[in-house]
Amino acid sequence: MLCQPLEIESLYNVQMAKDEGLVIMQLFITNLLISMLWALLMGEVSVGSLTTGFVLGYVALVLLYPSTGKKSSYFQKTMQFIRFALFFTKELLISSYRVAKDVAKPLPLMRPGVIGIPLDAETDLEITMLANIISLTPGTLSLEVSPDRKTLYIHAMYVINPDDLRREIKDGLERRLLELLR
Amino acid sequence: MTSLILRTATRYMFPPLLVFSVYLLLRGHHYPGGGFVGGLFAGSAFTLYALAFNVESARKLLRFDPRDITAVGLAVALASGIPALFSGYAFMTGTWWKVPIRPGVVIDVGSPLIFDIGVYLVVLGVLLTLVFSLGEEE
Amino acid sequence: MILLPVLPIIIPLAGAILCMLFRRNLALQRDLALSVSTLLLIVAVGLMAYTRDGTIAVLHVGGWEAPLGITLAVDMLSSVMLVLAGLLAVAVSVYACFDLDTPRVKFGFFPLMLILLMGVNGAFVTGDLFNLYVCFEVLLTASFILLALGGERPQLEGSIKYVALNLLSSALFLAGVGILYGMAGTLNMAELAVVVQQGERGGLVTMVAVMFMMAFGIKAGMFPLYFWLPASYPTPPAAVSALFSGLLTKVGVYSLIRVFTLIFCTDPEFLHTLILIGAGLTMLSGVLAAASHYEMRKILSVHIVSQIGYIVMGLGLFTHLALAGTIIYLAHNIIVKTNLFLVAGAVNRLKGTYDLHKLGGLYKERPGLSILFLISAMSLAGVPPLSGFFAKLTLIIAGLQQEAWLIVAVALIVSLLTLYSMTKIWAYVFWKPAPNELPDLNPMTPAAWFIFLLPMVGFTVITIGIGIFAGPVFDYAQSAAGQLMDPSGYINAVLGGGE
Amino acid sequence: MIREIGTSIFLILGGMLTLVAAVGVLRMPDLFLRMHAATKAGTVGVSSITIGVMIHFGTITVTSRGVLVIAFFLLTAPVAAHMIARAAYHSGVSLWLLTRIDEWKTHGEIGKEEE
Amino acid sequence: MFTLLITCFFAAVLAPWVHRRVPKYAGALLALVPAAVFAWLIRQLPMVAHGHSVEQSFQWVEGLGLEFALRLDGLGLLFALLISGIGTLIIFYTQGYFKGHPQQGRFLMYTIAFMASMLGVVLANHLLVLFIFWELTSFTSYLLIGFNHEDEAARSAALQAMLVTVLGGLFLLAGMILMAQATGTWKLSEIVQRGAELQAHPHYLPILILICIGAFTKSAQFPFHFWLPNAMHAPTPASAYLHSSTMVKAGIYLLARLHPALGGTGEWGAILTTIGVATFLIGALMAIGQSVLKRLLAYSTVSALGAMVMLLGIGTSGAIQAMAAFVLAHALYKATLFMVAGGITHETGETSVDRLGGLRKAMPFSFTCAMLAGLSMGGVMPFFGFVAKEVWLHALGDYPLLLLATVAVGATYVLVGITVGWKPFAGQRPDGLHAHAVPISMRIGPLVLGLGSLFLAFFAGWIGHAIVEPAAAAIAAKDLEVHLHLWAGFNKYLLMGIGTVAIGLALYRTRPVLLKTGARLAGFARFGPDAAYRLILSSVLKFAAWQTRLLQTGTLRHYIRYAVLTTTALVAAAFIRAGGFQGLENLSPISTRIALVAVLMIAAAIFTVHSNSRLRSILSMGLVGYGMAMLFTFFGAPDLAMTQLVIETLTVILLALAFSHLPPFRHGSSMRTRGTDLAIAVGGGVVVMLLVLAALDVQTPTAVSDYYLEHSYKYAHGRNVVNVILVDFRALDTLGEITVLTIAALGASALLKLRQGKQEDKS
Amino acid sequence: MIEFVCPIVMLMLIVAFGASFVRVVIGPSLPDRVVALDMAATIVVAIILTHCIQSGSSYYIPAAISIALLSFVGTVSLALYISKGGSS
Amino acid sequence: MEVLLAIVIGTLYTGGLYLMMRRNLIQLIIGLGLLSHGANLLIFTAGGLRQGGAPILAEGEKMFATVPADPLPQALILTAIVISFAVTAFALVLFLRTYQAVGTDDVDELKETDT
Ligand code: NA
Ligand code: NA
Repeated sequence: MLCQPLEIESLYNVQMAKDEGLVIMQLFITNLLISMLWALLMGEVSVGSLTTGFVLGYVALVLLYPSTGKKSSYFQKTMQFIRFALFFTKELLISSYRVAKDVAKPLPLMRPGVIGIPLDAETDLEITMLANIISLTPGTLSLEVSPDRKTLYIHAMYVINPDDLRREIKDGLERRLLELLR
Repeated sequence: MTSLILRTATRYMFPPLLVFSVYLLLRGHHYPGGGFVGGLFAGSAFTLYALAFNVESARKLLRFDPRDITAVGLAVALASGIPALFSGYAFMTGTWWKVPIRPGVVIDVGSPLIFDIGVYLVVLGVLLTLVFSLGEEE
Repeated sequence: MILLPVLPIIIPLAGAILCMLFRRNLALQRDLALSVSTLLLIVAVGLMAYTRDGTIAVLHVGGWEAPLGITLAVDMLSSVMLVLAGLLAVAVSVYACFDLDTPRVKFGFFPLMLILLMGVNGAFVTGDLFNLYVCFEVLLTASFILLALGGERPQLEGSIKYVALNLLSSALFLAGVGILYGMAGTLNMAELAVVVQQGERGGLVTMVAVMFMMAFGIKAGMFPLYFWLPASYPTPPAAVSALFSGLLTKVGVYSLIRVFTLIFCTDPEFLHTLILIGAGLTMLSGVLAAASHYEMRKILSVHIVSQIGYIVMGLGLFTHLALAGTIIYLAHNIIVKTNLFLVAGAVNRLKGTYDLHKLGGLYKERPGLSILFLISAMSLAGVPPLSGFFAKLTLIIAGLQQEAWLIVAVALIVSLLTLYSMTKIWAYVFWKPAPNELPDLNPMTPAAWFIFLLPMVGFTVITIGIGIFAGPVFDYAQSAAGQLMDPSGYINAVLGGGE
Repeated sequence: MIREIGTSIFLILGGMLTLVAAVGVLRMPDLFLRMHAATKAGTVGVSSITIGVMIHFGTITVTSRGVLVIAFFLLTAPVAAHMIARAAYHSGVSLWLLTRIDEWKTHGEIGKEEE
Repeated sequence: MFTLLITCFFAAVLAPWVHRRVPKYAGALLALVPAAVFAWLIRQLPMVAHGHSVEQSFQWVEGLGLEFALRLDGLGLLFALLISGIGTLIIFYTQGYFKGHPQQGRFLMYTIAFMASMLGVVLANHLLVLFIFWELTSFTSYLLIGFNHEDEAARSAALQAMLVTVLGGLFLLAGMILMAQATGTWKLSEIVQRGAELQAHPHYLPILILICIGAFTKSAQFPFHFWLPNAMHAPTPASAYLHSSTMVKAGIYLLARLHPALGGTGEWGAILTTIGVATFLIGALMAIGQSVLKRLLAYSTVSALGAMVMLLGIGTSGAIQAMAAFVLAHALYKATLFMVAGGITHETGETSVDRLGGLRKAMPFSFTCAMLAGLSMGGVMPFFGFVAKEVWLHALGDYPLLLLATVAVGATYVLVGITVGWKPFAGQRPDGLHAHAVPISMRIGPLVLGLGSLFLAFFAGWIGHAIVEPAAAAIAAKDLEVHLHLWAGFNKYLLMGIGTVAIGLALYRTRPVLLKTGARLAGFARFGPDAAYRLILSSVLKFAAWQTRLLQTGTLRHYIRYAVLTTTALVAAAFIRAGGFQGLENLSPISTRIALVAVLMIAAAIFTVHSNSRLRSILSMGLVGYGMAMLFTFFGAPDLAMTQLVIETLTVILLALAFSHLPPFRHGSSMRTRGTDLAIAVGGGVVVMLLVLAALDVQTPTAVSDYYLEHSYKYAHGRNVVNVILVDFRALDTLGEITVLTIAALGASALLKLRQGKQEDKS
Repeated sequence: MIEFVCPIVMLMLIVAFGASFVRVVIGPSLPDRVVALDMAATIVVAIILTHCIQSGSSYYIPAAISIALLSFVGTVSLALYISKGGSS
Repeated sequence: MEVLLAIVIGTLYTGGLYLMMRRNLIQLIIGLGLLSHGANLLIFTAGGLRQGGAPILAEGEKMFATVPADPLPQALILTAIVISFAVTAFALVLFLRTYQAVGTDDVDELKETDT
């Protein structure tokens, strides 16, 4: 059943191997602590000092963590996250710009349409994030996930060739997102 | 009929909403907020949950009957007026205690704060009583 | 005075909270309601004793001295109202044990009744205008629910009008409070009195006064604002009607009295004349409406309106004696009207109808109940030496002293028409043979019947008692009226730093 | 001074984008197109103003709250758009004249029956 | 005296209980109470005859000047003797009349209560005390007339009697209060000494008229006389007691009592004589055509009451004497005749004289009593009626027209006397008329009173001196000597008396013709006061129904209209009275953003109103809410802005939840209705606007707020002053507010659950 | 500089609010109005935030957060109402 | 400024009153809503408008440097808003039940109890 409610314990059902997730979490917290310590040492708790502290802490962890003899995807994930965030911000700005342009443009130039995208994303989180990001990126807007969770219907402003668009989304957004999440 | 996307979003929004409501409650004495808005936020969190899933699961999540929460809140608010009487002051006179939370840091905890907690509970209970019973209406 | 004046507010609230927490234990709720009501009565009597010598019991809630916080101030008028409310609460609690259907109790009759009392008492004790608004909302909301709770068509239809007009009244009230605050910079009624007296632009204050007159006029059920009342009061069970008739409109009247003796007495030529005109029209219109009805509760309900006219008449005359008359009338009316509703409820309980045409023969069947009705009815009509007579007498003497011929003439005619309505009920329900034999619907054991009648007997005794002991009652009313006519005592007690 | 300039830039950017979004909502020919405008430009616009606020005050509390505002907007705006869109679609709001293709309609019939 | 009254009332309360304990002898037992009163009064006789009075007084309502003051003087004594004496006999009579009747106890209760009230009226020395007892007699009479309450006619007669007498009572009350205000005292004994002062007072005429109306209604004077014949639906003992000898004389008593205070002026004479004569004649005229025993007696009573008023109006010493004597004579014979008539009806079940006859054998005792009383009524020697009539005619010596009228009316009294005292017993008994002698208890009363009519005549001198003289003295407020004689010598008045009897006999001969004329006269009753009473009552009821329909339309819109219109009109009036605004200068400058928001809000409000779709309306109202939030933001109210927004949204959520169960807008009003509503609403809006500006016109420093701003951190440990106000300074408000929230939710959920429960019950 | 920028931005935002307002009024469909109202809420957030800068007080930020969150809940409820076939 | 706001208040009252006189239960509710907005704004305006800051004492300070807005009307309005919300919610349910029990939402037809 689709509307099966979830218990509160499963609110954060992060789809990761449990031990791996724990390690990532530990490292992230350590990183945060370092950043706070830095801020306190600087005698000024502000955005600037905390950010500096976090960056310093990250560098320190990158340098020091291998010496414990363990490995973690934390660093890889972090980089992925940063890359994704930059990509996302860029897309957002582009999309805003496009909207501004479209608003100014004469209407008949648009070629809107509703198309379905087959999904590789499986979990609730993956699907939801994908849908949200699609909505925030240029020219596309998520409408609905099919009841079998295999297709995401989107509304696009410029549908020249539906298949091109599908590919663009699957290769661009979905791939990057799934990389980050898995 | 509910949407997967909404359900997922709700799951992630629910805890921050609750936390935010408590934040509004506790900071209300010094900053905008207070028991009333805090309670409304907590209620909104459960309302969102009820909308995204259904009323029954929201009730399960809440665990208590909202009407009981209301009554308890009212009782708390009323009771906050009583400590003053023991010191011979008028009903509802603010009574303040110094509470050390960390060595060196002492905050003022007063009966008005308890009163505000009562308000918070009442508002939460009321909102949910309304939403749940309207939502269950066939 | 760290507690006493606030007890009438927090005792019922605490009772209501307990009732809500023990939602499922109806027997416990009943016992709670009864004991809380009794406690209230005791507290009220205590306050009455405390204020008997003219002292004003003042409590600055939260320890914030006036005008900073909310100040509760109980004078003689307040305490007599509290006592009456307590009496009523006890009576209705006893009565409700027998007369209410389980669903109604299950869905919160007792907590709602207690909250209603909280609002009513709050209105009686508060010395703060905005707090008065809040108290009004408390009692109104409780009354909305009590009214609608049956879920039957007439109750719902009636409550819509009730809700709509009372909310309109609240909007006017709120506007008045806001404007008055803007003008005077305070909400404390005593300080408002001082500021308004000293103000230069009294004319503009009169505008606000009119707003208050309208707001309270709707709640009190004055002409031409009362039409929600006949539409709604006759619809709920007798216990609820009795509670409403005894308390709700009276709170409106109380507020009119309070506000127009304390704050808005700068322009009596305009304001109090308006009130007097309203009083005349109210009593006339109400009694005429009663003459045209043939349903027991309806007749009684529109009579509330008519009686309000009398009560307000004293305020309109605005003399010491007239206010004393108003106070006696208020007390008399609360007791008698409640009792009449209770008797009507008993009749309905026996025969399952309030329709005069369908009823009959009760004098033969239930002489005890008949006599209870007759005494109260005659008291309402002003037959001496019952309570109503002294109330009317005082007002009429006051009216003639002021040479207010017209209002006195109206008052006298209306009292004749009141007599007509009461004898109509008497003739149809008690004297006339029953058109077709209606069997007793709810047979009760004699013991249960006795307890059921107990509140009515109590009220009847009080009605007679007020007549016999009219001397002390009058003295009390006159002292209370004295406090109202010269509010300096009240103002000093509230603003003078209290205890 | 730099801070002030930064604030101003983000403020103006945000104001303009919000205006664009609103004009889009007003001007676009059908519901879905209007939602494009509202969701994207609206979110970015308000986020930009938030950044402006963060820069202006620069304190940790304001910044954390600002982050919160932005995060909430990023999370809620698309979900809201999605909710409205499916509701509109189910209630039969017509698409713009020039809409070229509607795969949901063709595929979606089956899914609808399942529900 | 106080003890007497209390005892009587106590006896009344106990009567049903006594009856239950000793059903057979309840009347006899209870008759001991009035008998004791009578005995006490007799003991006071010598003292009162010497011009003294007995007084008693207790404070009752000091603030109103109300004392429970009683006073027994000559006038009071005359009436009190009648009340207690006849009362004793009537109560005893009741025992037989109501033998075996289950409600006899109740009747006794009413009667004794009535008696006590009546005693109170004549003993009262305080206007209000008199009034109280006066009203009590009306009330007990209501219960007595309506005693056979299953009979519709009895109920309506009871109501009629009550309405008329209470109406009069209200006039009386007003008159009394004015009189007390004019004289500065409530005490009757003092008021009667301030006649001159009172008569010079500008309120004299209103007082006189008010009091006269009160007295006239009670004493069945034209045009209020109609209730008395109708009151004959009362059981006979009640009629005999109330409607012949006591209650109807309360008005006479009052006028007599106030004669020193109000009397002696031209107005007094004119009013009383006119009304008295009219009643006197009309009562007699109406009596002629009656064949129902009790109605016949009732009309003759009306006439007699008219005579008493007339005599009071004349107000000479002679007239006053005559009146006092006549009161006594009339009470004696009329009560007897009523009791006899009651006996006849009780035994035969017949009410009409014309269907009665030949009862002398079966009811010899009643026949005797009836003859005694009938002769006294006719004014035949040697009965007391004759004695009274002699004085009366004497008193009218200077008024030839009145003398003539008296002779004519006297003849009708003869006629009535014969018709009641002779006709039922003489001639042939009609077929099917069964009769037995009345029981002993029903014999004593008529016998004692009938014989009284005879014997008192022989002691006329003593009676005149001991009873009539003190009464007359009290009425006239001066010493006077009364000489009553059985034989006053052969003079023109004796001749007139004999003539009267002769004419009466002749009338009896022509009775069948008279009856026909009477029936024709009855046709005029359509225009009479009885008809007027019915017309007035039904018009009042029609008007009541009309006004109720007109106002209580059931349409909420109308109620709101009334409220808004009234408010608008009155506030506008106050505004004009205040002379408009004066100092609207210190307004803040207009800022663009606020102006824009304001314009948007107005637009949103208009759209909310104008929209014909509920959701559009709601959404526009949401926009109004956003506008509010923006204003709150601009004017430094973050808490408000936040709360407003949250509440706005939650309202929309609740509405959306509820809308699934509610239909869309369907019902529109007509263009005209909408126009009217809009005009009224605009009026309301403008008034509110004026009020806001008025508030700004009277800018005063807000001292309270300044304190809050200064001290909220120091004393209440809070930086957010708004929150501190909410949870500390004005926490009681907040407590009330959350209580409202709580019960609103409780009520809403109860209402919804109630329905669910009901649906389950159905299925 | 900011004193200069803020009023301009504020005016832009209010104009934007007006534009959304017009869409709420003209519709034509219910979802159109809901979208416009949601947009209006967003603009109110922007206005409140701008006012924070203009007045130099950060106390209004919780108000902004509130509306950001709650307008979402409101929109969802309206959307669900429409989904259930709710009429206007 | 105050005059402008007075006009807004007047409009809100006018609209509220007008809607209360319509025939639909929902319009009655909306009317009450407008009326309550009007009343709140009225308190706010009549209490005196100060374009000063919020009545919140900044961290570390003991006194207000400049006179902020009057806090009391704000507190009153907060209370009034909440009460009106509660009452509106109850009225809504009441009207819903009335519609279900009586079968009409036409206020003009709800006149059984008056006759
Ligand atoms: Na002001
Ligand atoms: Na949003």
